[in-house]
Amino acid sequence: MAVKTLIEAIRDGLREEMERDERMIIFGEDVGPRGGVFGVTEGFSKQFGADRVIDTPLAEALIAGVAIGASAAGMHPVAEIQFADFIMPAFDQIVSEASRFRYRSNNDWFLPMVIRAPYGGGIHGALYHSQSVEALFGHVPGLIVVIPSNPYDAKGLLKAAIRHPDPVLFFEHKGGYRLIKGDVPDGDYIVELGKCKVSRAGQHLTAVAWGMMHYRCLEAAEILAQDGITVEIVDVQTISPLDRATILDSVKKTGKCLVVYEDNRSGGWGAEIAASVAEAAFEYLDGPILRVTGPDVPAMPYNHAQEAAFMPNTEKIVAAMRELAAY
Amino acid sequence: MAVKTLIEAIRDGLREEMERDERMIIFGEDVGPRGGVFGVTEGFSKQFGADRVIDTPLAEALIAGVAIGASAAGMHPVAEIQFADFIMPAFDQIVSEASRFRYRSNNDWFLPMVIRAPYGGGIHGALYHSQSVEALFGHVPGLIVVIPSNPYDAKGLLKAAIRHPDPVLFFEHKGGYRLIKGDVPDGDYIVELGKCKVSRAGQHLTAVAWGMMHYRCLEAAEILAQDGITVEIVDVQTISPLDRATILDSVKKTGKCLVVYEDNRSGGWGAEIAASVAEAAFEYLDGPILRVTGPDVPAMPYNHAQEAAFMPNTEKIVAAMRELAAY
Amino acid sequence: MVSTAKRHAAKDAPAPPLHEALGLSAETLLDMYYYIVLARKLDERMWQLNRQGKAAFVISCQGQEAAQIGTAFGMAREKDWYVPYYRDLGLMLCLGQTPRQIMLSLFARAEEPNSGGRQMPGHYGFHKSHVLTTGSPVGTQFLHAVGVGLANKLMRQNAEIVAAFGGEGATSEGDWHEAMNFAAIHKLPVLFIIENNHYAISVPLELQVGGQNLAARAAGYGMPGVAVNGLNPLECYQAVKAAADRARAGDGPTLIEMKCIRLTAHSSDDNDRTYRTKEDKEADRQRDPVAFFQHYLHEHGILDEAKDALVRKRIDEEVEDATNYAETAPAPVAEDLMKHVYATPEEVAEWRSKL
Amino acid sequence: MVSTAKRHAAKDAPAPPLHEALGLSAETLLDMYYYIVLARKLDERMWQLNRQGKAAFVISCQGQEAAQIGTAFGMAREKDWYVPYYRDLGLMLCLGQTPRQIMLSLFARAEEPNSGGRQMPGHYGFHKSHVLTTGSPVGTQFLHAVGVGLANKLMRQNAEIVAAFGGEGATSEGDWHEAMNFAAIHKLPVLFIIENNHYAISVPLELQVGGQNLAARAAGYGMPGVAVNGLNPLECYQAVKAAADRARAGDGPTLIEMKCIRLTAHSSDDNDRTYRTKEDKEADRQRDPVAFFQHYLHEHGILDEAKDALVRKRIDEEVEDATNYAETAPAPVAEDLMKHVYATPEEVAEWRSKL
Ligand SMILES: Cc1ncc(C[n+]2csc(CCOP(=O)(O)OP(=O)(O)O)c2C)c(N)n1
Ligand SMILES: Cc1ncc(C[n+]2csc(CCOP(=O)(O)OP(=O)(O)O)c2C)c(N)n1
Ligand SMILES: [Mg+2]
Ligand SMILES: [Mg+2]
Repeated sequence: MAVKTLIEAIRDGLREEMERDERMIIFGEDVGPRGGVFGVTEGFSKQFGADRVIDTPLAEALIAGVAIGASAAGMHPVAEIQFADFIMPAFDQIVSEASRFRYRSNNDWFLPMVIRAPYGGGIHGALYHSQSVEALFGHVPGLIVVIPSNPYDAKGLLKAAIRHPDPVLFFEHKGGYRLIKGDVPDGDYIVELGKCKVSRAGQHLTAVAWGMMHYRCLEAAEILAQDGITVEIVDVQTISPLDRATILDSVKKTGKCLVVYEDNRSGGWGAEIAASVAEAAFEYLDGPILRVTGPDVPAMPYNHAQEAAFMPNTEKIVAAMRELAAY
Repeated sequence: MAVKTLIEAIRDGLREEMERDERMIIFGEDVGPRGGVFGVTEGFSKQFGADRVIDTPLAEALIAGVAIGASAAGMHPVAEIQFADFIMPAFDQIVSEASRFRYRSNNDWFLPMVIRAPYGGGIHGALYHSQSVEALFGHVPGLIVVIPSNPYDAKGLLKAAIRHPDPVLFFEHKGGYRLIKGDVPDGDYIVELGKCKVSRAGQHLTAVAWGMMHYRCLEAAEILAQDGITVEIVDVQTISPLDRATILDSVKKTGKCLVVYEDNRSGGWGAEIAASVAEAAFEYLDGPILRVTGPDVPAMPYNHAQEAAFMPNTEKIVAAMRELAAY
Repeated sequence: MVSTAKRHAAKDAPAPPLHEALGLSAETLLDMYYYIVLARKLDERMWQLNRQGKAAFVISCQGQEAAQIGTAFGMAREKDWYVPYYRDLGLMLCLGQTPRQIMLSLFARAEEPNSGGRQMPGHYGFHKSHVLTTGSPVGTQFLHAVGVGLANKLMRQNAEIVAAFGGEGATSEGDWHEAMNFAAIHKLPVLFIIENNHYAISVPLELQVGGQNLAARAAGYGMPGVAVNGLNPLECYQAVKAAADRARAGDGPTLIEMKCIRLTAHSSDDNDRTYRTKEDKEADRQRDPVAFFQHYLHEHGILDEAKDALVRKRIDEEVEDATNYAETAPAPVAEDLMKHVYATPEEVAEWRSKL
Repeated sequence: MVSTAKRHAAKDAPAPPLHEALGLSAETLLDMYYYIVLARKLDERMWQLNRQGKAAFVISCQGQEAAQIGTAFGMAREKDWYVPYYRDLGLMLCLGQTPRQIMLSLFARAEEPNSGGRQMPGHYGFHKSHVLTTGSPVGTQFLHAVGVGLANKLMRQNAEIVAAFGGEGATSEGDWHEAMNFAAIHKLPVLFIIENNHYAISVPLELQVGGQNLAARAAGYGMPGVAVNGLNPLECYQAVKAAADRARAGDGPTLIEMKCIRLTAHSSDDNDRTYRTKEDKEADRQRDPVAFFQHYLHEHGILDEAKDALVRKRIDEEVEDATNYAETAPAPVAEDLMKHVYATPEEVAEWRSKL
């Protein structure tokens, strides 16, 4: 057991899996000697060699398409897209191809592959180094979409993803890489995919979030606790397929639901969560289903004032929690 | 005034705009002498010449990217993607580029361009000629997404789209091309973008839908009317930016909301509509917000039995309406 | 290296027929002929069934049989890998799909091997013959093939190679370029087989391919590129065999452009009246690859009327049997709609247990 | 056609210096020199400001100034179109962005012309000089340029042409291939300028470009391709001028590979220690294009110590003024976050009224 940052836990998980499974390869832009632009694969090129840690050309469709072919032919590729914002050129390969190998072949083919990408803003990355993309892929059946909120779960979920026979998209909040710390046991363990987790128990309302916004919700809950308002927090963890039961159980208990996400408001993944609650827990609701989200502008501007205005933060979350608690 | 099919109205609108505006060009795969695989641009190549009706290579990113550059340089391109399913290779150009020219340039640049594509299933098109894609683009600020439900609005909305200075995605239900008929006045008229429309007045519940599902809702409403249950139907028309006011007004009146869409259930555009209602009209709701949607499988299988099982149809809509009315 | 003596000999004597130069036995040639005729006759029957309203959709291999069968024979069929496209009926027959399986797929029957009736005909996928599952999006397959090539290089030292197939239109997609580039950089054992039938639905080569010379594109990637007559199975075999040998030796990928013709409309949903002239189509019909090879075999005394009649009779019977079998085979059931979106918990557990 | 007499003369006399052969006046050469030094000095100042913690992000043109300025001078600056990329500071200066505007962008100030402080430095866009707005995604710009080329051909009969810029890494994206193909098919007036600095962040040319010869790729599209020394502005000017003339004459696109060097890390966020050796970097420093051109001008008596000092003094003052002006200029306000996602109703009405 040791305290690690989010990025350390992810690096440990990747390294342990590379040591365990010689069919696993890592590839992407600058993942080799450079160790990735965030340093996630630092030292991997030396340890595992250029055959297993491959610097690809600057082509995301290639990264996804090669992952598909390599996994179909027996390897266990873990690809990196340098920034989630740049996964768009690979959209067709992921959405039209990777997601469907099993379904369209009637179970004759399947793809044990993982695509990792750092997402999220508030790090002065401007329009194209700040985005959340989970809603685009959560909408696509056949893909498993995971966003860890802390080091312990990140390592366990990543190992589960690498050992899963279907394609997994694994998004890591780059702002959390060094900010979010926590206890991580040494060695091998798995955190199962497909489950939401109640990360904090409470009575007065339920807050549903993931990734960095989950971290902000914990901060907000601390603040409300001082006024005797207890917030139950559901860490979604696996965006899709979505574990509605855990969310619904919590909302049925508290009668109130707040959904928090960093992505643009309209059509963000929290919309699906709100819709699911409005559909299946209506009788239990004592108040509207509120959302704290990024606004509907293309993405976060570079300048500080507008970037700060875009980001959902603890303050905005606290305000929404108070409003909802007051119902 | 004459009765026309959906495809005729769209063809008329395109032709009239081509005649009006010599800066307008049409391009895409097989739109030339072939007149498009559905015949939308039949005869255009002859009438307007190969310079204004251009057969592109088989490359959707090219189609979108060239539309961006050509409109930036003064033309008014109306591009066709042969099937909405095949818009995915153009995802990066549309989502990362077209949607942001105005915002990222702080209003120095903007793009008067339209991308048309036939969408939707139930026509035996299998996994890749049946999909609905509006949720993917509705989520992207900077894009205007339109889906007409009938010939009259289709022609007017298309003209509004062609005369709008921002990028518009215009999705046409291929199953409705020849099925959906209606009165269409000759000559020029515009139906404004950005507005939902109450297409049928009712008291007992509100059904929100677009495209082919709007047509099915009208059929379902007829059936319920025989039992004295009156359904108010909101035709969304412009998917994004979404006119929430019209939807909320109707739901506040009826107290009940059903959302119907053909797309995969999780994260479909109806989720945003349900979430918006649960957030802003909660006090008025007398029942859960129900959804009738396609299931969470990659897309519609080719064989009849599974295709039929996938498609939301009048029968399924009627059942949901009755359930909701009973609250 | 050809010895001087040999070269002199070559000067005097007339060049031997290609099949001899290639060392192909009469038996192999007749085997090729069988597949070429079988592909054609199955294809023709599909169109009949479509016109009779029994089959909703047909997409043809007519005009590309020689390219496909020549290619199949140039590969190591028992172990190599394939990422075909929707016209590759001839290839799939050589890779072990039976006429019954082809017809089951036409009728979208439950036991249809490509997709259990979930996909349109021509959307091949056949794990047991190393044929990846294919969808409708054009061009994506080249990157899948390159991924297979990477696995074949890293895990199998190029002992198994992979062939990717597509039309000339597919080369316009960015994926094709990205695949060519990566295969070249890493010298992957990949054959890029372009079946250039000069049309992409209605779009002619001039509007599809800048420079109109696909084989010439290979040089830009530092990769060999060859153009062959796609109507002659032996020329296709020759080019594929040479490229396959190089790939297995670790010398990397090859682009092979096979110049073919399209003898039908794009598909049963298409009508080529608006974009092809009678003359254009008639000229193609004069160059039918099936007739060409039949003539070649007769000319070289490998086939005679009697033998030919026997082959065709056998094929007619197989096509008849396949049609009857498939027409009455059970259709998929609605209850299975939700199956195989993801692995079941049991499938996940089993997978993990094998890691 | 060179006459025999001329050829003989050429044989005897030593070749004239390139600028004379190109007919470039001393004035023009000094103009070029001014921009080259200005670009370098602005760039160096940005790094200082970054190290002082005053500027969050810097991405450099160092090593590519000659390519950019040579290109700008080969175009018709007052009317042609441009789709640059983030290193094209030298180009933008030639196209009329002032040092103040460059520094405003570094500090993300409200009046910054590219994006009003919404985008990172280097994300150019300048409508009044026909410079399209550019984002971060690498490779998309080539298709935009081709679209501009289509408009220039159809609406302006090639009187205005367009240049697209990118690094060698950008050519790996499918968009680049799709753009090359379409430009070739329609003979569009487009120049593809590849500033090959041999690295894409850390990825070297060998792992980026199959065949490692970008200019050679043009032939595959039936398009001329040339490789020039990107450290010599005159060679770049020469190639661009020739390509621009051909484009204006309706003879279509050209690919120009300019072999450059990268004198800094990829950006202020990068550290090249892990992937570049001291020797590699030192070797590049010996080939500095600014020093090269300075030496060239001295050698040919166009520049002397005194003149040089004057130019540099003027530039130092401009850089100083720009820095001071930008540092104190007002930042964007949060209230403007929601502006310009879509045209306002008024803007739509105005647009319609002009149709
Ligand atoms: C990405 C994508 N875009 C468009 C289509 C529609 N489409 C199917 S086949 C085809 C033409 C393909 O031409 P080519 O590659 O030459 O193959 P051919 O059919 O001529 O053998 C088109 C445009 C598609 N299936 N996928
Ligand atoms: C689509 C996309 N993928 C990845 C990135 C991250 N990225 C920014 S610059 C760069 C390297 C570009 O190399 P090159 O094209 O050679 O240009 P250079 O920086 O060397 O001038 C990368 C990988 C990006 N901006 N866009
Ligand atoms: Mg073709
Ligand atoms: Mg570079």
